[in-house]
Amino acid sequence: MSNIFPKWTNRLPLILLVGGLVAGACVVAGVTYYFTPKYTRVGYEPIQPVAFSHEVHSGQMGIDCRYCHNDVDKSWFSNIPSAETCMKCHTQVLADDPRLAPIRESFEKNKPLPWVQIHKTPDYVYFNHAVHVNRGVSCVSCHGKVNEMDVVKHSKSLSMAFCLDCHRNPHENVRPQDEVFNLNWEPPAEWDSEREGKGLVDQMKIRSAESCSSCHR
Amino acid sequence: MSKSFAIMAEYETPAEIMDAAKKVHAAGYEKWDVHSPFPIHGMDDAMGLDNAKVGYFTFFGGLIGFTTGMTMQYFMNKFDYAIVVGGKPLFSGFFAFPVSYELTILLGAFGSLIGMFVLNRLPRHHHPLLANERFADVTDDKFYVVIECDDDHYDEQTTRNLLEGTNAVHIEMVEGTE
Amino acid sequence: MGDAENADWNEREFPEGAQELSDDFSRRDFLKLMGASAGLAGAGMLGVGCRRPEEHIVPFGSEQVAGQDYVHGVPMQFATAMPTRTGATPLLAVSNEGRPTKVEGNAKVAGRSATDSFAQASVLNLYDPDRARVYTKNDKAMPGGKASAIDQLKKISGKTAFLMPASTSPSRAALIGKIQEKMGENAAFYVHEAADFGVHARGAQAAFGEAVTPYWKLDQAEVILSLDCDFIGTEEGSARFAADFAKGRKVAKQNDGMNRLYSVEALLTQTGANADHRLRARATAIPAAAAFIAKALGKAISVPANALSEAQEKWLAGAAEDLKAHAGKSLVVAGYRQPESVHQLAHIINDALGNNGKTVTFHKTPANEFGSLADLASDLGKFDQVVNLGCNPVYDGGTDVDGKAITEKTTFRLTDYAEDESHSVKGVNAPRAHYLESWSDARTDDGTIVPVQPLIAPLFGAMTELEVLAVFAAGENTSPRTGHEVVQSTFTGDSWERYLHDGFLKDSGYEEATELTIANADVTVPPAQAEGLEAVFTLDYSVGDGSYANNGWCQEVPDPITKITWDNVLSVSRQTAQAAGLENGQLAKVKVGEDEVEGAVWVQPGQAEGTVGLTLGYGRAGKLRIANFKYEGQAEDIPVGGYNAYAVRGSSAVNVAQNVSVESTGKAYPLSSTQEHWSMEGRPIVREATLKEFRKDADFVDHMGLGAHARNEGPIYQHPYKERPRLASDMHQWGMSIDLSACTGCNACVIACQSENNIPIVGKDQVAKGREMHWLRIDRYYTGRDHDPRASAGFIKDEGQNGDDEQHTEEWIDDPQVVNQPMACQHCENAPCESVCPVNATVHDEEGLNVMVYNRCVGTRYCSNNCAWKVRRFNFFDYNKRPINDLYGSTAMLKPSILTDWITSREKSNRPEDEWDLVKLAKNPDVSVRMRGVMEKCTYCVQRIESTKIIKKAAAGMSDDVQVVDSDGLKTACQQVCAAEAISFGNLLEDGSEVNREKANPRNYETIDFLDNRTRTTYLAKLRNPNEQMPDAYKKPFSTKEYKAASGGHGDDAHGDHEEGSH
Amino acid sequence: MSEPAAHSQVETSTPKELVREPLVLNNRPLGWITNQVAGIVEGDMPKWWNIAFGVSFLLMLMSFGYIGYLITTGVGVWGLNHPVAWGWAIVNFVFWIGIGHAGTLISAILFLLRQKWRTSVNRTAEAMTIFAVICAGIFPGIHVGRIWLAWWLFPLPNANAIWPQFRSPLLWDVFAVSTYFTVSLLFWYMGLIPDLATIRDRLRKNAGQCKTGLDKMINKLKQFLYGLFSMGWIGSNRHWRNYEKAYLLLAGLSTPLVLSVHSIVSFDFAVSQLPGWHTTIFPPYFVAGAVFSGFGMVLTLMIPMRTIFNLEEIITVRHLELMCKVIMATGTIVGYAYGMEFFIAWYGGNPYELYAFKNRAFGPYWWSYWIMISCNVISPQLFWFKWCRTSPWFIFVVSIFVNIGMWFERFVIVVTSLHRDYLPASWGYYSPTQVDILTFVGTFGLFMVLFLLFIRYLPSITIFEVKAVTPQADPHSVEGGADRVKGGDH
Repeated sequence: MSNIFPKWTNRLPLILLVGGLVAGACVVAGVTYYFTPKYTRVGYEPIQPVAFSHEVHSGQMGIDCRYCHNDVDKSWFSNIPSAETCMKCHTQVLADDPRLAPIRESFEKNKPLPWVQIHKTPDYVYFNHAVHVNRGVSCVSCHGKVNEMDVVKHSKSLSMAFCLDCHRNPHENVRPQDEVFNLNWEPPAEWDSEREGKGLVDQMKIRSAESCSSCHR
Repeated sequence: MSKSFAIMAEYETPAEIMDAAKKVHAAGYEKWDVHSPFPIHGMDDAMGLDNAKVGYFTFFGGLIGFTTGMTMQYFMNKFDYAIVVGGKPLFSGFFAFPVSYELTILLGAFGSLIGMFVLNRLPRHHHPLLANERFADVTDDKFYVVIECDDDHYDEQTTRNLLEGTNAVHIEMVEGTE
Repeated sequence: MGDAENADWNEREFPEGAQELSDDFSRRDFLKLMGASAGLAGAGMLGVGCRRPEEHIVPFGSEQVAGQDYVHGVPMQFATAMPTRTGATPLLAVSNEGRPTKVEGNAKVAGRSATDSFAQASVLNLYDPDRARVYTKNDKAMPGGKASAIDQLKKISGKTAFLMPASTSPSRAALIGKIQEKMGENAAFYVHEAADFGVHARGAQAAFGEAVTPYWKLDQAEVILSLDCDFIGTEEGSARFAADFAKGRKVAKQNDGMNRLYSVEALLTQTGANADHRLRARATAIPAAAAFIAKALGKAISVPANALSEAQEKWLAGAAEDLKAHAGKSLVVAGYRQPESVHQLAHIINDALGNNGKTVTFHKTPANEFGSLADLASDLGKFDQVVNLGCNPVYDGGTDVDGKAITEKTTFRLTDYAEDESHSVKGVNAPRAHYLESWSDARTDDGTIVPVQPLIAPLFGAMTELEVLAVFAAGENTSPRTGHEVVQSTFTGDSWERYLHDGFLKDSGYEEATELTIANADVTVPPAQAEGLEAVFTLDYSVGDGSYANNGWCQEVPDPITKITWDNVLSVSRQTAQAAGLENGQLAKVKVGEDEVEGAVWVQPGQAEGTVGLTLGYGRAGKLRIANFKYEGQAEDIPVGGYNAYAVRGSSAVNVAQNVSVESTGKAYPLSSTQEHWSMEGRPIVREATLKEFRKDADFVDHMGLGAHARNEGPIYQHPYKERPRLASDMHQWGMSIDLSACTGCNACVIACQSENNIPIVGKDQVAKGREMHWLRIDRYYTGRDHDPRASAGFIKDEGQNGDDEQHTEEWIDDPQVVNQPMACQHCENAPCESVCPVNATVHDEEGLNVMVYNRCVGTRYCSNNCAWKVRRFNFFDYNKRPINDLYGSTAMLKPSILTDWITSREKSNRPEDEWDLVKLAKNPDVSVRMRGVMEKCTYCVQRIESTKIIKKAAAGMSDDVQVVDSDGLKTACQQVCAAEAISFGNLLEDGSEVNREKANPRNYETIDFLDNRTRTTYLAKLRNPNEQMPDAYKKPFSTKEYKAASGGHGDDAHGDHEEGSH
Repeated sequence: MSEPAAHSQVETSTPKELVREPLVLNNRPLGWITNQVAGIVEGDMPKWWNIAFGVSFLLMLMSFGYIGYLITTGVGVWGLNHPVAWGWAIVNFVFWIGIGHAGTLISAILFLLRQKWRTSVNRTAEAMTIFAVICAGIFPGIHVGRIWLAWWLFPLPNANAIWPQFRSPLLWDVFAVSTYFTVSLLFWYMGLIPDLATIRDRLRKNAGQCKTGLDKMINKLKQFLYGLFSMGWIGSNRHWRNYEKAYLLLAGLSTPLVLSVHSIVSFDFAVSQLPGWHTTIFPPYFVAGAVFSGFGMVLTLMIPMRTIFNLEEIITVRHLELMCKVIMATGTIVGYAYGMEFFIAWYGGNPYELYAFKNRAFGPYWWSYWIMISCNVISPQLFWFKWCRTSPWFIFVVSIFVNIGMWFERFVIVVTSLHRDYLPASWGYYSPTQVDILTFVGTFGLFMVLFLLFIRYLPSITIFEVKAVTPQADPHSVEGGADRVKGGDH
């Protein structure tokens, strides 16, 4: 009457133990990457109703962000321009280019264009553009180098951890106010965030709070 | 005939097997063991075994538990994201103690169990004794002394004579490999 | 900002797929952009690799569509006004994304940002799903909306009667003048209001012989006698009266003066609750009381025999003495329920005391030349048709008036609701515009002309009163003017834009009449009814005359006196109840004459014997889902929505009725009240003292309560603010102080908080279960003279359907004192709720706020258990997205559609489609709307704090001028609306801030001080100003005596202070 | 019951009253013990087992149905309100956790105290612990408002970079209850290993008798399963040495664990600032109450089980009597604690505390208070009388009262302190709804389902431990064969 369990089963526990550890590590790594906004949001590049290129407008022609997003320094919401703003130039430039047909049609009929939203914080988060943009935080910190994007891409994770990093050490992301809309601005050589950055923070009395009431209410 | 694994003697009462064990131990065998349905008081000394080392696993398990508990709470509530809560300190031994205490016991318990399994080299689902007919009563009311053949003191005849000198009711060879 | 009505808001498609209103006829013409945070995205985890559903940002069609300075996301304020019966409340309405969400008082006009509770609740009436949405003719929908209604109006000819609600609008007067010119005899005008406040003007006219209206200045008076005049509660203009009265109650230093209020009344009203001396008298005995006072001041007035008891006469003599001692600095006021003769006597007494011109002035107001509803009913035969501009004669006309006949003859009616009592299938029914969507103007109580400016194009294309009258006033072939044109034409000031911007026309008040002399001094008062029951009809504190009955906020706000929600009651005194065999909380049949109605009995402390209080405004009929709210499992025989007091009331002139009988039907009636226990059990929660006691010992508050005994060696560990200073803000630490002397308990703050913070209503049965969601509640305790709380039954064993039943049977409630305490989150520095939350959902921020993070809360509810004040509110159900009359039934297990809806779109609600779209508009986008399973509480209006800080920081740019101080105008919603300015909130780090001044007052104390929670909300003890000579004088307020009795009689003056005042 | 034939020498001279009752009556041989206990598992169950299992299974499904309804609708389906935000769910949680503690006490503390009588009851008690903790574990899970986010209670890293808050006793609960469940499971499983091996070997022995193919296949499958879980146990004495040491260490760890778990459960109330909750007597008072209700449940289960499976000779009346003594002791401790709370409230001079306790006895919930007092303080005093301690049906009735009383004690603590605390304006009244009641009744179904499965598939008495305490196992006693060894040296 032989053994129920074959001989090799004696080595099984060791195999299971080691295998289990390795598999567990892989799952944890997978979840921490794939399940968090670092993956689910970054790289999101939807097709827009009109192939508007920031690279051309803001990069090459150097149009200031506030020309189209004119309320960014007045409200929590940075508005998307209506077709009328586009038509200020495009009545002359590329007046009959087929790619701009939806813009022209939207302008005549006052029917707004449904742009596809890329950067969106959850409903329970109250992000405010005005207080950041007026206080030395540039668009590039959160939206990345938009002036080099032909199609706008979700470049930063915009997760809570992302916001907290900046709120915890604002001196690394603060820049002089007049450089806020200059997306190509790099801190000059002798710029040391500990010295100049902290200097700006103290001078402007920046209190970027870590506490919940700054974003949640 | 396949190589036999060990010689096995069967006894009916704990006293008899205690006596047999003393004799086998006195004869200087190393790779042998006593099998009984329940732990027999005093058998360890009869077999000349020293104190069990499971305690070290438990101790280190508990130590790891306590340190993880304390450092986890310190890291989470004071170091990584310090939040003001209830006017209470960001970290204090008092409120951190219950969780660390529980982790000490948890990892201590795991330590003991894993220590026992590791030291006994269990789980071993395949063993020659498990295929032996008579050996099935070890978990009922019979007691067995098993001396492995590849013990250097083992000799076909002398070992059998030694066992016949005890009150063994039955002696037989156990077939199968390790 | 130009007038909103012309701007052609382009209809936007909400990215989240918000739906068009279900009715195909409705036209929704307003701006709704992304950002209305309608639902809380609950699910935290995403599937691997898949992204959030694609969403769209939709800009405007073109720039000028939005109007020059419209910035999406920045709320805008427009000056407007809410017309009331005898005037208007000037308002600043906050418009979020093109829709009004909150109203505040216009400080430039009224001198304060406060309003009454009705103004705050009026915003919800705009979004009432039961509003009329469709123009109908002979009960069939009439396509073409307003234009076709105007054509129908043009066809009207022959003798026409106009039935209109009361209004002080100059434009309306002008239009009426034109119509009278044009139609002459063919047009007759009648004004009807459920409660007739014209008695004040008629009384003054009778006394002085000139058409004048009294204008009380309570802040000038040191002694006030109220003859059944509830100037804090139901009188018109109560916000101004409460503000002026409260100025006299605030005492900062020991030698500050304080006014004194005497009140003679039948029911326990808010004014009686705040009185220093209160006399319970039958409503019919009050004219005799007025006569007694006049006689005591030497006037030749005859007092009806045996109308007043001997004790009452002693009380009145004492009051007269005090009035005489404060000649020129006192005031006697008569209430709207009292007959003209009492008002005449009041003016005579004020004249005798030399008060006229000092504490009361008189304005020349046009006499009222319109007939009443009774007049219309009597000469109805003369008219070919009736045009009804917004009255509801069938409901509140009264039994003497045949409302049905009037509606038969009505060919055109401006109707609030799709179907209410006076709905007639014949003729044209046009939706009536809410004041926030209509053009009009009005005059405040001192005559200033204020514009009523729409915030939004009419939701359902509704019409205003002026537009209807404009059709009749228009010339033969000229097209009728729009409301905007009418108002602009009657505007006589210099700059129309400034008039709209400021919200009033400078010095356009009534002309003041000086040198008034009493025309006829002999006044005969009606005799009192000594035996039998009398019925007193009163307006309701929550739903007014019934016009707010379908308003969820009003139905659910607890009545300031009875704390009952969703119902009205028959209030009787303890002895009357025992005599008539009435049980508390049982249905009883009231017979007045031959009309009868069934209502729930409520034994009311402080009510006069032999009187039954009937509250108007309930028992509505018609399709009104809130007024006739039926909760799940409501028994069939239980009447819905309270009883209709109008069914036993003759007409709007009848306020007191004789030969009344009440007998119990034995059936229980489920009343849902938010506070079931009356006694404070001798606990030093509300601490009181008399002015004399305060002058003797300024820190009397510190000798009360366990705090006085607990030695304070300080904590055994450092507060995290000190342990790591970076966690504490060095610029802002918020605090609040509530002055209990000034607070009158008027509920305006409760509704303002509900409107500002998107607090849902929960329904009658959920309130009965104790699940109302108000973040701010006003605790009203009764304290009895010589009442030892330990002996009273309330202490030992009482429970039952209406909470504590036995307290209704104890003597001490007959003549109680009332204390009010607004109670909300105290924002403790050592917050007990924070240390027990396992997931960091409620934590302390660096500015001293106890922050409740809705998206982090998992709902263990331990924080609510550990809060000593029990001010946290839990979303037991999804009160926002699920129908509140089907909370138990609307579950995915019974209705799988709920699950599929949730998966497809988080915004989709399970409430009836039309209800969800509209109710969502009233929400404030700056505050998250909470889902079920989440705890919520007062946040010190953190959204206002944050927006003020953000505005200041954005403006500061690179500079460091970022500290918010009082001058930045940061006010919490309750502080802003409080007429008595009892609530002060501000930055504790700004020395000299208003809140620091209040907290420096010696009367400052924490409610439960010995727990060392260190609350940021502290209270100023309540002071009473009794007159020793009065028979019902008291050396100590009753609550202090109860506190001494409950704590075994020890305390600082244990050596027995004997009471010399007799009972 | 015949007088046992011979005692081991050491006890012959002791007076009759002090003679210890033998732990296994009638001096049964080792083989008999194995047959008696393992026989239950091999034979097919009596008919009543299927009925009992069916009924319990239905109760369990009802409970899960109500839990589904609760989760999809909202916590409002319970009777909770402001101020009473905790109700039956938390009462049931503490009740079930309390019942669990007897198992650990018997297996760990009595092991350390060398109480030999524990051997025949400890496995059933430990099984009861694990099933009670399973029932208890349901309630903290379903009583939170948003159960789909309850994973935030565990210190797992997340994209929001925010951690749980360790000052909260609810978080201590998470660790305490999960540790308690895991350690009890380990302890129970370790005790099972030798007995699983016993069953494995018996299956191997009577594999031959299986006639039909199906019986053979079932026998092989059973052998595989029992074999798998017995970890290849062969009763080697070298293994016994480590096994005994590990068992001792686990018992040593479980004793402080059981005391700490119910102390932490009592911290849920003691750490708050409510009058009636914020008292330092709570930890010992709760632990005593837990042991008290735990032994109540052990007796409630053991007494019918020993008669149905005629194990009277292994679970003797002496065992029942000893357990009654423990109940009497812990019941008196609990009674003392009630009195002490009143005294401290009066002596402390804090009016809020004093009112809280007066309100318990005479307030709206007076009936629950007096049920608690009569069941917890008066009924155990009956065990002063020998007859009461030794007639099983009477003990069974009292054990039921004990658990009723302990449920009401938790109800009194949770609800009466919540419904009336500091501000009279926020006082309220709580009454349970049908969902409250039937979910709780359903958890008894779940408990019985698990317990019946345990009886069906696992040996309900630790065979090897019972054997170890019989005289036959003592190598120095006559029954142990001491006389057979020629010239055996002692």
